[in-house]
Amino acid sequence: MTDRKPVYLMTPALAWLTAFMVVPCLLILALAFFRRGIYGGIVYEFTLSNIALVFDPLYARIFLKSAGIAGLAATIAVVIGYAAAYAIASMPRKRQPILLFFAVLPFWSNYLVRTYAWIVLLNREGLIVSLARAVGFDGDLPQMLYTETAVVIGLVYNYLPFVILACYAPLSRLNPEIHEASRDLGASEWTTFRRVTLPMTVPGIATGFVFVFVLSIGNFVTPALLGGGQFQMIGNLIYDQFLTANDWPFGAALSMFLIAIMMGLLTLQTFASEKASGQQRAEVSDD
Amino acid sequence: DDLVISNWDGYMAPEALDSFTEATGNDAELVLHGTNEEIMGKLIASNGRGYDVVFVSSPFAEVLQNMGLAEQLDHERLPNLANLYPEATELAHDPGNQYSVPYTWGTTGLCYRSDLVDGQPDSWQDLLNPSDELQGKTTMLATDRWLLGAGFLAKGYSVNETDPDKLADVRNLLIEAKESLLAYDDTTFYAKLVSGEAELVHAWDGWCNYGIAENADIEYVIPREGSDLWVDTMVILKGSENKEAAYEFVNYVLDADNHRWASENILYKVPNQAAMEALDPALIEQFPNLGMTPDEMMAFEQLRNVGDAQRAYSRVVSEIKAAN
Amino acid sequence: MTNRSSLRFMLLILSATFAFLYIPISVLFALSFNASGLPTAWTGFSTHWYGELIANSDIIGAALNTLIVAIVSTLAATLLGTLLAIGVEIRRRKGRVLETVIFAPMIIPDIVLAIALLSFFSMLDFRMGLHTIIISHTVFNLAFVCAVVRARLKSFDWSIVEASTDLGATPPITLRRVILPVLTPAVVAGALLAFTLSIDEFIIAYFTAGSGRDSITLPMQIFSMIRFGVTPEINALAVLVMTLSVVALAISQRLNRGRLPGQ
Amino acid sequence: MTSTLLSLANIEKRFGELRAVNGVSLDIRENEFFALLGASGSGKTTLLRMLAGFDMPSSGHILLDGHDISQVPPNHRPVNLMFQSYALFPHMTVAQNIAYGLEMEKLPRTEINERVDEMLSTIQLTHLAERKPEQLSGGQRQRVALGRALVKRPRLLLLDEPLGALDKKLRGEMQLELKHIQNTFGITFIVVTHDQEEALVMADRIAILKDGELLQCGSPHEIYEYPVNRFAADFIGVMNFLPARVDSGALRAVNGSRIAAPLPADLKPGDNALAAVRPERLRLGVADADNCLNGRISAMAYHGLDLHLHLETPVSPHPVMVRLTADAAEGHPFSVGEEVSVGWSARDTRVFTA
Amino acid sequence: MTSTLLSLANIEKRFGELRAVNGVSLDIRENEFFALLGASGSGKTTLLRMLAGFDMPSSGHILLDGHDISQVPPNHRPVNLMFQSYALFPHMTVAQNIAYGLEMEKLPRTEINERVDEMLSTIQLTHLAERKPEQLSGGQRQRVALGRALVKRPRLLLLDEPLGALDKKLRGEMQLELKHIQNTFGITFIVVTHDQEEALVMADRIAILKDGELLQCGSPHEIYEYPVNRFAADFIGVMNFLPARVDSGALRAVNGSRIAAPLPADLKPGDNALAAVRPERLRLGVADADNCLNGRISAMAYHGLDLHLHLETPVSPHPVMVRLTADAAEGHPFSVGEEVSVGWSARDTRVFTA
Ligand SMILES: Nc1ncnc2c1ncn2[C@@H]1O[C@H](COP(=O)(O)OP(=O)(O)OP(=O)(O)O)[C@@H](O)[C@H]1O
Ligand SMILES: Nc1ncnc2c1ncn2[C@@H]1O[C@H](COP(=O)(O)OP(=O)(O)OP(=O)(O)O)[C@@H](O)[C@H]1O
Ligand SMILES: NCCCCNCCCN
Ligand SMILES: [Mg+2]
Ligand SMILES: [Mg+2]
Repeated sequence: MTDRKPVYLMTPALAWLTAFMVVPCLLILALAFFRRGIYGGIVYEFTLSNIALVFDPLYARIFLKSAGIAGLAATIAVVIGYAAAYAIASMPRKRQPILLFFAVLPFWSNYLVRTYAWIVLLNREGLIVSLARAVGFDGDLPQMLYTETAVVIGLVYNYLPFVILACYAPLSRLNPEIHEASRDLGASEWTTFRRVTLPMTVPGIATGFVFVFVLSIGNFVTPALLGGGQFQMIGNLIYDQFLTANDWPFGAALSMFLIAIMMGLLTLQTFASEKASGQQRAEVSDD
Repeated sequence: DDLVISNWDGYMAPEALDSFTEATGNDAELVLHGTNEEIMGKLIASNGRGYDVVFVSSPFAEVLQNMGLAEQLDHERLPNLANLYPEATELAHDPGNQYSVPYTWGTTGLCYRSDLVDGQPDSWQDLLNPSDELQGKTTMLATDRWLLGAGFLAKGYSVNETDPDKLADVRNLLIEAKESLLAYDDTTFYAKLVSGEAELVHAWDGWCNYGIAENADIEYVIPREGSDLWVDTMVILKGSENKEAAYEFVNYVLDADNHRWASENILYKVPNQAAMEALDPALIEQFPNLGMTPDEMMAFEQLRNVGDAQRAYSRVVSEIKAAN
Repeated sequence: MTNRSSLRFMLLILSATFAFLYIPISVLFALSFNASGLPTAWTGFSTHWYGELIANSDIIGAALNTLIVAIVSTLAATLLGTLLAIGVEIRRRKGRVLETVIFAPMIIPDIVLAIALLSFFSMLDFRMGLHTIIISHTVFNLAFVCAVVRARLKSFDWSIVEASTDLGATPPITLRRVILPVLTPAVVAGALLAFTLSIDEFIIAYFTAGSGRDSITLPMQIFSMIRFGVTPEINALAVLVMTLSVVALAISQRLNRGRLPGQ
Repeated sequence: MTSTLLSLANIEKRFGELRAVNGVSLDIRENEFFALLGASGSGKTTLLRMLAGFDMPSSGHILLDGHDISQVPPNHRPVNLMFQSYALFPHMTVAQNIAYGLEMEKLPRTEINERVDEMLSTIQLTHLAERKPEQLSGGQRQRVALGRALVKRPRLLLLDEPLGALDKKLRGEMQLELKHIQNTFGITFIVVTHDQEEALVMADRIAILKDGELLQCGSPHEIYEYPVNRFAADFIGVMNFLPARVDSGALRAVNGSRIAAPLPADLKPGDNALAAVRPERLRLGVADADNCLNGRISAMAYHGLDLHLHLETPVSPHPVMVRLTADAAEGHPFSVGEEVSVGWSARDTRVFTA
Repeated sequence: MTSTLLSLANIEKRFGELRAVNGVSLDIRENEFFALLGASGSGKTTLLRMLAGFDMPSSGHILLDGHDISQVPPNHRPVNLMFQSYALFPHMTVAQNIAYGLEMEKLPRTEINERVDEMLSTIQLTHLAERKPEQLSGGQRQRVALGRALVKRPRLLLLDEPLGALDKKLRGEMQLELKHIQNTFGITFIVVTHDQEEALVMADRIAILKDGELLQCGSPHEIYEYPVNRFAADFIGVMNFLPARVDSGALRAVNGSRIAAPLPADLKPGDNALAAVRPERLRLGVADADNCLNGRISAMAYHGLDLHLHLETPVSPHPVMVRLTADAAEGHPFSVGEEVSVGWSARDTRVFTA
């Protein structure tokens, strides 16, 4: 019976995913093995050339570059977001939902609106520069907008609440006595954090990191607006294949590549976070 | 069912649909697309269903035709085609308006702040290899065909060039140009000019006019190496279930008054002789590029669907964007 | 954790984070009241743009559509995703895992999912509209909810589930009366996340929307307006949305005083 | 009244390599108070979990009223478990925790309230009915766990260390209450306890587990007085062991002195053996004792009601323990180093193979 | 060796309305083994938590070596606490849990490993060193918690029910080990236990808490033999209480019979009083007893080493309990309903105000 239960909890979601994700996506991704027609469209003729093309160093470079930006954004977001989630979780319990609410509220405006607000802040004639001028600074300020930094700021900003939410979940009910036990054994707050709280909340951190990473690597609005279109994320590349170049087979091949790599990373992450958080298979069943 | 029309935002007179309804009795709905690519993707994935008339740039109209999604036009039902300039009925992408009707046309050139830029820029090199004062104050269009177009024109190649060596030349040129660029931008470049963030931008003529409207110091110039001739078209979809009304709509747009009215609202040239002749001269004064004649424009090559070479184009653009 | 200096440190972190979160918001707040509407200069206080907004039925309609999509897909995704997370964790504890399908919706590039769904729907001759956006948003939202809830479940005390079963509860009752209440903070976090994702999502919504105006969402509307930059009405709308959210929260607080989600 | 309620047939539970429960067969009778004793880690909790239905035996069968219940889910077994770790619902108050099981039975609200109130007063937590578990002391939590299981009045109640965190006073009261509930409602109890006295006093029968195996099962008197082997003898109560050898029908201690004792049949001359006698069976002086022993007091411990002497003797490498009543002790002002003689009778001596 | 290590001056801890600890003043001496006894919920854990530094007293002071440590954070107090709920680190193995505190002291790795190994063998978990807590039995977890605190060898070690989940055998061994560690390393222990025997045997001094207040503090003998009031007498061990009245210098039971006992000075004629005598002080027969009592056996309980008789008597509404050694019991084959006479001496009688 304990065997049947998880299945029927999962069935609705799995059915949903099968109908509205697995089947449609397989149909599209299968195109990776066919040829692009001269004017776009698909010629149903088996080929591995699209797959082969993915391994061109150019795409590897783009992949690494966007993974670098996404990784940096995810790392920064995780640091800030975890700290904020930790702070929220250490506030009186009845305040916590309100704090969470206000942490996500800005993100119920609109992505473009927020991104433009950053443009207003960061541009050469923008608020930050004006402010610096107003307080008497008249040196040259480095170009902030249309740089990688701006892209990272934009990504961190927009995905920060997701990290806060992901980290808050496991932090919300940590047993305080475990924290106390560590203090009692001579650990400072910081050491306790590093050796006890942090490892126990690795699942939340990993989840938050994954959120920012996958959302960033597929983002094209922020690189376009805050990066001045000078940085190409892998998501952008895929988008271009499907829409601009009308090259679905290659878009599908790139997508498969991206999905495969991310799956690999995620499996690693699950594995690592389970090790770190002390989760283990509770028993070795004999079946 | 309502007639469903997809167009860019602000690319028709705001009341155009109401007056169409009033004039023809057909209910119509306007939905918006941000880019050619969006609406193309949507049409291809849905096999051309759901829309009756779409506004797309000419290479995309060609794709719709190639994929068999565009309606073969019955000229009988479009009497107002007669209002078009003769040149506009023989455009390279669709001679004889078999499946598309030109809505607007124009050139791609340089839009700049005459009060900030020294002298009058007159070459693509002024954009690609700007003077010291202009370093970091230029933008280029981000869409692949127009981005490459600037390079092709600077090099004196065809804007539809497919020779790999020439493509490589252009790639190198554009990668170098990237150094001095503020950003790639094909949506808000005029605003950057207005705010002064940018001083010289790669622009479509009509869109430069939006800048001129806000700041009279902004000017438009076609570099001496030339421009492309871009054409935005109306396509009736084969899958349309309201063909009657769709024809009526296209015909309605081609009406001299209506098309003029559109031009005055959106500040783009329309290929409608009757409309252009009736255009308010004051407008041409304020926005000189509205005064360009079909004759002058026909000197320029149109962007065409390049078939398999599209793969190479995409790759080159990726190389440019990935360069640092 | 409760000593005073660390509390002060926590407050410091919170203030800094909230400052970061709200600085751009205050900018657009200010812009929405700027008479000229241009970000370049302050030309005086005006509620003009709010008037424009109210008069713009396209934007208001799109905003309402977005709200419908976000709410319905959040509810569906929260339900499906939470159950999925619980099921997966129970199963994982028994040693078998099927992670891939569950991660996939997060990783699949938006454009692939968008095109795949549209092709799929039109292949089946599915009528498209708000409902197809909702279906599609539920796909990725449920994966995000599932991930958040799972992060919490890793430190869940499963013995209370056994206790509940032992006391005679059927699995659905245990779910409703024990697992879900204890998971509430995580479920609320997951729902907030789903709502936030949905409210901003553009590509998938664009492709799975019907062709009429009645399934245009706010991001679709705004993205298509991008060539004019962000117009001040949109700033006004953003401010309005946030204000209404706060008002709604305050009212719900008042209605069930002291009883908050997550308690 | 002695019909069998529960039968365990050759139950085994493996965790990887480890056999936590290893071939246990056992019958529990209707309305019996059955105690499980065993060292920490001997498999007691694991056994209870299988009875409650949370773990499947790796092999073997569990019959309730003669029906195999291995496949019956926990919520359909007329069996309740009080968890060693309490497993209280953190989001419910004390009263809600206790009411939960009754609500599952869909009893009318008034009856639920009545029984919850009754149980609260039984476990003496009426004043804390509205508290959440995290605001309770350890013993209070344990009582909630106990109350939550008891209030269901199942046919078979499994209690994993039900009174371990309670002070003696309260434990005594709770023990009485358990007995009372058992009699009133005819519930069969299986109780894990590490408190042997509790087991000896309360249980009808006791089972001793060792490393997952059933060592001995019997009445408290049997277990205490006739342990089956050295381990059982040592595990329950205190036992003095004297190494010995069987020598032509008699038992001889290491110093050669004879130990009068009933010899088990399976001991042959030349075998090594252990003579065992409980400390309370040793008396001061050797008058009419079958066995006697001289020793030097190496330590003394005051236990309130009695005094323990540790004697160094020539017959054992370990000190021999003597338990004197306070009464007896007060007659002699003992001091460490003093020599004393003690005696005991043959029938108080048990002999095990070494 | 009797210098004061820790002084509590009027410590109070409130949770809202509740005074969990209420004006406790206490001195703990260097190297002392101090036991805290008290009913469930009496404030024992709360007191330890204040000593460890997790909770601030609502008022009062804690002095260690004469210095007020109220503001010293837990990690800078030379004090360790073993938690009643264990609070093991779920993500660390048994060995890592134990090593943690030593790593905090930045000891060299080799020394850490050595001490961890040693501790693992002390707590008999060497074979489970690599397990995670969730794979341990209740008693095994408790031992890890104990080992983790012990291995630090602090000046003051606070143990909250350190042996509560262990079987008697292991508990005995652990008790010896605790004593041994205390002697070897000169650690001061404060142990919360609900096992009175443990407290009586091991502690140098015992404090009894009741509802957050300190009731009595003294040596085990003092506490057992001279409880300060009825509650203390009742709490430790078993006590028979006989209601009585002071009547011109003598004490009279409810049936008018005289009770020979030393009278406390503060009792005046006419006062209500309680005479108290421990069950093991009652002897069969009345030969040379100062007090005697006839009763009918209402219940008998076999406790392994002794036999408890419950007598219905005319002097008390509650049954009077008599504790006979197995030896004494085997002489008489008692049966329920039988009439017996018991006697006890005046010096074994305590008198409390009612
Ligand atoms: N966080 C809290 N909030 C409110 N009351 C509490 C809290 N912690 C403890 N109490 C109450 O304080 C009193 C003392 O609790 P404490 O844990 O000190 O008892 P204890 O003597 O350790 O009992 P036990 O032997 O059962 O562990 C109890 O009545 C308990 O319910
Ligand atoms: N999930 C598990 N995985 C691996 N081993 C386990 C697991 N649970 C229990 N064990 C092991 O099985 C053995 C029996 O455990 P069990 O909990 O039944 O002991 P117990 O008799 O209840 O002990 P205690 O009196 O200490 O509670 C122990 O050695 C324990 O370490
Ligand atoms: N891979 C699918 C993720 C969908 C989430 N898109 C959200 C976009 C927010 N701007
Ligand atoms: Mg156990
Ligand atoms: Mg306690």
